[in-house]
Amino acid sequence: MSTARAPGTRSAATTGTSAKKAATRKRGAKTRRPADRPDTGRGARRTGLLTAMLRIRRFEERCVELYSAAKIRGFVHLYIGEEAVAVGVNEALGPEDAVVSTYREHGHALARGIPAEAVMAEMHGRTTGCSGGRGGSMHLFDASRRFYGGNAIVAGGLPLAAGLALADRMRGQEHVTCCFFGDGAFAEGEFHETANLAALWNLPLLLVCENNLYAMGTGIERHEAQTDLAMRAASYGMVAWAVDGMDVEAVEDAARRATEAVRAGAGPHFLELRTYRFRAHSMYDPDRYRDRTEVEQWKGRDPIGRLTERMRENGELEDAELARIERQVTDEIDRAVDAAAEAPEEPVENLLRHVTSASISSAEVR
Amino acid sequence: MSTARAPGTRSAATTGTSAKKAATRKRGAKTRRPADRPDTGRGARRTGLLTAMLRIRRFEERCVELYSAAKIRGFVHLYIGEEAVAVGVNEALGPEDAVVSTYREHGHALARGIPAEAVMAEMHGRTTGCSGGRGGSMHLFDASRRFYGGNAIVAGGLPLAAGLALADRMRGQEHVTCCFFGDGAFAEGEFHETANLAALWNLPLLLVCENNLYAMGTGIERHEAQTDLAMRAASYGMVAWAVDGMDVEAVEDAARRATEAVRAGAGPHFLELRTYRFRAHSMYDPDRYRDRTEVEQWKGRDPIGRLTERMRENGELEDAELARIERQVTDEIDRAVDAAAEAPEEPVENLLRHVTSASISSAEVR
Amino acid sequence: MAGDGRPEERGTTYRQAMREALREALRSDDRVFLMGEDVGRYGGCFGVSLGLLEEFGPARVRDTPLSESGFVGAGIGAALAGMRPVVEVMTVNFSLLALDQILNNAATLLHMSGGQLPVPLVIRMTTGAGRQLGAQHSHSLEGWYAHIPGLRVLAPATVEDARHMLAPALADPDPVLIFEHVTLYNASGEIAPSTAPVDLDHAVTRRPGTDISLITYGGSLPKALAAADELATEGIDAEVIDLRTLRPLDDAAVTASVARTHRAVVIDEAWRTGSLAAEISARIAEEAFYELDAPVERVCSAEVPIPYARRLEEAALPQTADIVAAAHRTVG
Amino acid sequence: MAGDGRPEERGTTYRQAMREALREALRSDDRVFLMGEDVGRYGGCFGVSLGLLEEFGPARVRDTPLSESGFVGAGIGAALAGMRPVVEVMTVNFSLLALDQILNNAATLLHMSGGQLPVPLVIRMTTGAGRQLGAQHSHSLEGWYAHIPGLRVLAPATVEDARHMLAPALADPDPVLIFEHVTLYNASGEIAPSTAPVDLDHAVTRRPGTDISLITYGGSLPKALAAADELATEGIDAEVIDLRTLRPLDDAAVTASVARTHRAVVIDEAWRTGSLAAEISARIAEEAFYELDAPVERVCSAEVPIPYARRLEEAALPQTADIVAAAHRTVG
Ligand SMILES: Cc1ncc(C[n+]2csc(CCOP(=O)(O)OP(=O)(O)O)c2C)c(N)n1
Ligand SMILES: Cc1ncc(C[n+]2csc(CCOP(=O)(O)OP(=O)(O)O)c2C)c(N)n1
Ligand SMILES: [Mg+2]
Ligand SMILES: [Mg+2]
Repeated sequence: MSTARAPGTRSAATTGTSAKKAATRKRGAKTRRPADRPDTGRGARRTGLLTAMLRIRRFEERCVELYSAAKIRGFVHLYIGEEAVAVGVNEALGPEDAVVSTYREHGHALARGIPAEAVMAEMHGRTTGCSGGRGGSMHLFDASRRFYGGNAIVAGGLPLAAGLALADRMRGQEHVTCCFFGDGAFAEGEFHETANLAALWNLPLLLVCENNLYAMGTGIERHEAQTDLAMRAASYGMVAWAVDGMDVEAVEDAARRATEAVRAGAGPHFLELRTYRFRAHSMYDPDRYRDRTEVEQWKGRDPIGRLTERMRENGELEDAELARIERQVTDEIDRAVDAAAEAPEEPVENLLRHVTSASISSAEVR
Repeated sequence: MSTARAPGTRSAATTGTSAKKAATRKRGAKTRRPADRPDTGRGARRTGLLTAMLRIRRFEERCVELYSAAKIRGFVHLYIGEEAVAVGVNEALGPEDAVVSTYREHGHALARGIPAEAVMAEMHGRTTGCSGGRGGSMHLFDASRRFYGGNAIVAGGLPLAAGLALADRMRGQEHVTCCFFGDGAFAEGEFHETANLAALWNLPLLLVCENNLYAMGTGIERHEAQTDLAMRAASYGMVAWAVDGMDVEAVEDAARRATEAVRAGAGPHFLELRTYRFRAHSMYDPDRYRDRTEVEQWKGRDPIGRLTERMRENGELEDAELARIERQVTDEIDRAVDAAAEAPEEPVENLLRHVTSASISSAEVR
Repeated sequence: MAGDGRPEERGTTYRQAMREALREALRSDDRVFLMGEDVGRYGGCFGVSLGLLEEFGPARVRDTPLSESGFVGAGIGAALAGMRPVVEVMTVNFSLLALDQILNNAATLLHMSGGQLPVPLVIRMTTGAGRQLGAQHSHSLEGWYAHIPGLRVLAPATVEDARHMLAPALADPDPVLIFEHVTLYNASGEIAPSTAPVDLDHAVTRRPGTDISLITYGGSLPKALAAADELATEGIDAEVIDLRTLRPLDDAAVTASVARTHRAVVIDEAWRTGSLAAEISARIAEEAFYELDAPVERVCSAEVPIPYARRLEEAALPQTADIVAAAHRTVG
Repeated sequence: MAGDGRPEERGTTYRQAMREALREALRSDDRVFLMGEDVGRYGGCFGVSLGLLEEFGPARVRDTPLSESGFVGAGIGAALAGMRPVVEVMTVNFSLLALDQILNNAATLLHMSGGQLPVPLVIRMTTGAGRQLGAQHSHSLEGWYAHIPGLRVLAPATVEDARHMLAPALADPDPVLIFEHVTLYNASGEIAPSTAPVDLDHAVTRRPGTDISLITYGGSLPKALAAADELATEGIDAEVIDLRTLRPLDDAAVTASVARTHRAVVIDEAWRTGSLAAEISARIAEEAFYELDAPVERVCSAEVPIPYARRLEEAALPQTADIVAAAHRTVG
């Protein structure tokens, strides 16, 4: 983790800390750890991280198959390679915190705890989907988990996140709003308007920039004049760190520290997660703009592979255990796919439902 | 002049230089000095600067009278107090350079050499106005002087300026595009999108931020998280300097050096001119949000007063000479007002002219 | 200005009525807050919110930086989190910078989330021309907003509506846009002692009549009423319908009027092509085709960026004389 | 892909036709350049500009950062300075972020400057729904652009128009917007050997007929033609008018057709309220009122953010069956 500092910023004096050391001194972490994953030591925690990442990976691999089989349609953006970001950041968030995401959000949604079944059904356009089938891959929502979507306009979620944070603060609630967005979003005016608002008003906002080095086919050096995004965020006077986004524990550590600071009233924090997508931008993308060796190099840093190795080295993961996790995850996804296939579609008569809060089912669709 | 540096920027190593020293070593200045103001030494140059500032001051004072008399209507934003910026910057520009301005642009227009008569007629809504009477105070244009207006959408001129600069570069022309905007514009997304484009593409753009400490009634500390604007511009990797905007020679010096660098291909430069408007935001503004002593303090730094004093101290300005300049300027404005009052208005039949290049006068107005 | 909070009396201006409505909203619901450029210290660019900062403090009367997309989006987020924000975009001219947020988030989140995320947000802005502000500051784009499913769009045309539309707008669980015509702020009128909130689902007949229906809203209402007076002197009895709510449109009221009068003129300050007037005209033709004795007339702005010069601006905008002339064409 | 520059032959796709038009423009005028997100290295988000970067280099096929307002505004500035930019906004959905630049600068500078500053700019974007892309990626907002004085708005609906509309658009001294319907890119058709540029001032009759006028444009043209075929089997002879240019509208062509058929159905994928279809309907009522034997029908999208689920999306959009049904109502 490196700390960017620009003149006159309030950047915290955070020094590089190994993930291992940091993991032993998480303050207040317990209160925010989901009940189903008790703090039974490092091995168990890592198993949790691994399971969460594998769930996303296998889920999306299945999506590819289902897309080819035309069970899923629309635009689908895979998160494969970036799982450490969603999983690591989510560790730092509690159920009362809010999350705002992008169109590349399967990972965020699953890490947040939205059941694979609800996400899969959504992608099948079924009423049991987490958006009732109206959203699709790019528009996953779950109000009960304060998961505010799913935004297909690049940078469009950022102002919204500032507003959620503002409301929580005005109501005296110590929640954090976490907003994910890409390196490409950094060039949009909306990012800058939001960063200024957040820093000016000292909002409890965690800005999580998933810097995967590309905005569609445009490499960051061709879309950003200055590619050190953490430094640039720091120029707003907010704390900003660049973090290895391929190391789930490094992500978790940085996210915990940032979230705690935000929650304590230290104002918005910015995390630049250096990561990479292993697949194309979307299912439509022939991926002609990247060097194969670059892709292969990054695959060598696969966050799942790295955590697996680390656990093996430390005797925290047996082959049988890994197989069990794989089976568990696969079963979960199988069930999700089966359920989605059998779930009902919204009747066409209900087309106009939810246009306004008052609009009920109606046969008059035109 | 102070140089802002952020990590990783290409900021030039410019040191504070007294205006006097700088004035003696202007490179290439002669080629860009308007023909009617020959380089006959410091005194004569200062007389030119003084005349230009006085022209703007007296012009606008007359505007206030004419506004009260309902000869001028619409929104009118006065530049009084900020004259050193327009005049100083204009010294650095040649006739082939382009200028993009704001709604507070009488000063920019007059400094650029648009005759007072054309500006005054425009504000009277006459066909002899520099926009044919269709623009008014906020929309002054003069294609022959590459003065591209006059934009009433805050920050709306910035992308346009980047495009002018891009076109000049693509066509191999060594012109500079100079874009004026306020501190308030800095918060708009369009500023950031433009800054990124300009730095990324190394465009020949001079960004002139008139930091008068207020966006309408909102003080900069209440609209910017980080008020050191030059530092923030530097975070884009462009050279950025903060300059005393109440000292016309300091402005001229900084503008010359920046313009030369831009012209030489060093990419966009950013000048933050620290200045102040002595009058209210517009004719509608009761100016309730500023401390009277703050206003008075800044009036003590009146750029016209400061230059006058400096010239007197150096024996470069006699009372008679000042009186002569005042008379010259007043005559010019008198003539402009008289001409405007007598100039024709566009016949209503011509309402639809200039909607498209093909649209000619037409009686059918609805 | 009724700064002491006494119920307002005769002679209130539209500006004061809006302010009183805001004050009441801020007093009666602590989820309500006002946010926008210069709403606080400056008192609102048209003076609407003067005094509210002093009364409610900077957290609830919140000055924003110039960043329309940012603070409108923030209003949407705050609404999602349970607040009841009133966001002021100074004028419709600047609202284009926030249009993506309004269309793609405010209007769409409820449906896209399968009903999970209502956005109880009110956005106010001025609209219209007539003050020689030139091409970039004279737009009438409320018709664009009326195109968007999921929004409610209001146009208070009278002092009473200025006073009593905000409360029901804030009670609406979905986003509501309020367009205040720039020429109305100084209009004054009486406010009945009753404080009944306006019925946002229905148009209102401002003047009953039998010979022709003048259908309009917002800043054009005074012109339509003046035209009706003029027509009356010629023995033409015009009915004046104030749409009040531009989305959803009250078709029944329009159709019923046209069924009585058999003639209609629609007055709308937007550019004619693609105006809301086109929609009204199309609906009348669809729903009252066999009632019509003459083509529906539209009186709109000329298709030109509104010019600064006074006479050109006047010629570009719908005027009372234009309405009278259109009525003549319809009747004649 | 006709990468070798041979004149195209039978079986060209709409995508290839657009590309060929761009290639020709880039070859024949060095003031022309293409700019937008992913137009270069990626080859265009829908593959339209594939290969052009290699042929013309990064200065003339220019990838931009994600900053719609910034690069559209830059296109305007470049046009002012004598270039002939073709700016691609990936889709109409993102164009909202640039709408201020388009309305307040591109469309307005000429008039506001008293005729001094024409803006010879072409902006291309995709529009429309039908690919299950959900509420934020399925807009049909070309009607909004058709509201703006100073713009010319085009909707090429055929492969030939995709091929031959760009040249006259670039020859226009004023800003021109080209809307390419997302479902058309894979459409294929023949291009006549003649390279006559399209007449941008006139609508075109795609199918002559005598009983009813089906008036449409862009992505709805194939549906209207299919409906006409279906109606023909019932003995109803429908005329299909392709507006081609959405601003300025070719009133004469529409009126002439309606004067022959006395019945009209307007098909437009936008939401019904405030659609361009409303404008067409209003104009028909204004200009051919006494020719009409039945109310003008509109077939538009349901007033709902376009849902993802396939059947809901289909139900939301105008379909051939809806057009046939509307025709029946008109004729019946
Ligand atoms: C405003 C806007 N412009 C363009 C697009 C098309 N688009 C979708 S994703 C994308 C790239 C975004 O890159 P980044 O922010 O880095 O996120 P990533 O896809 O890499 O996760 C683009 C250009 C869009 N959805 N929204
Ligand atoms: C996009 C936009 N939002 C709001 C306004 C209204 N407005 C006009 S000037 C102004 C303040 C601008 O401040 P600044 O950029 O500092 O320039 P200054 O007026 O101080 O010269 C505001 C809010 C506008 N014209 N455009
Ligand atoms: Mg990216
Ligand atoms: Mg200012």
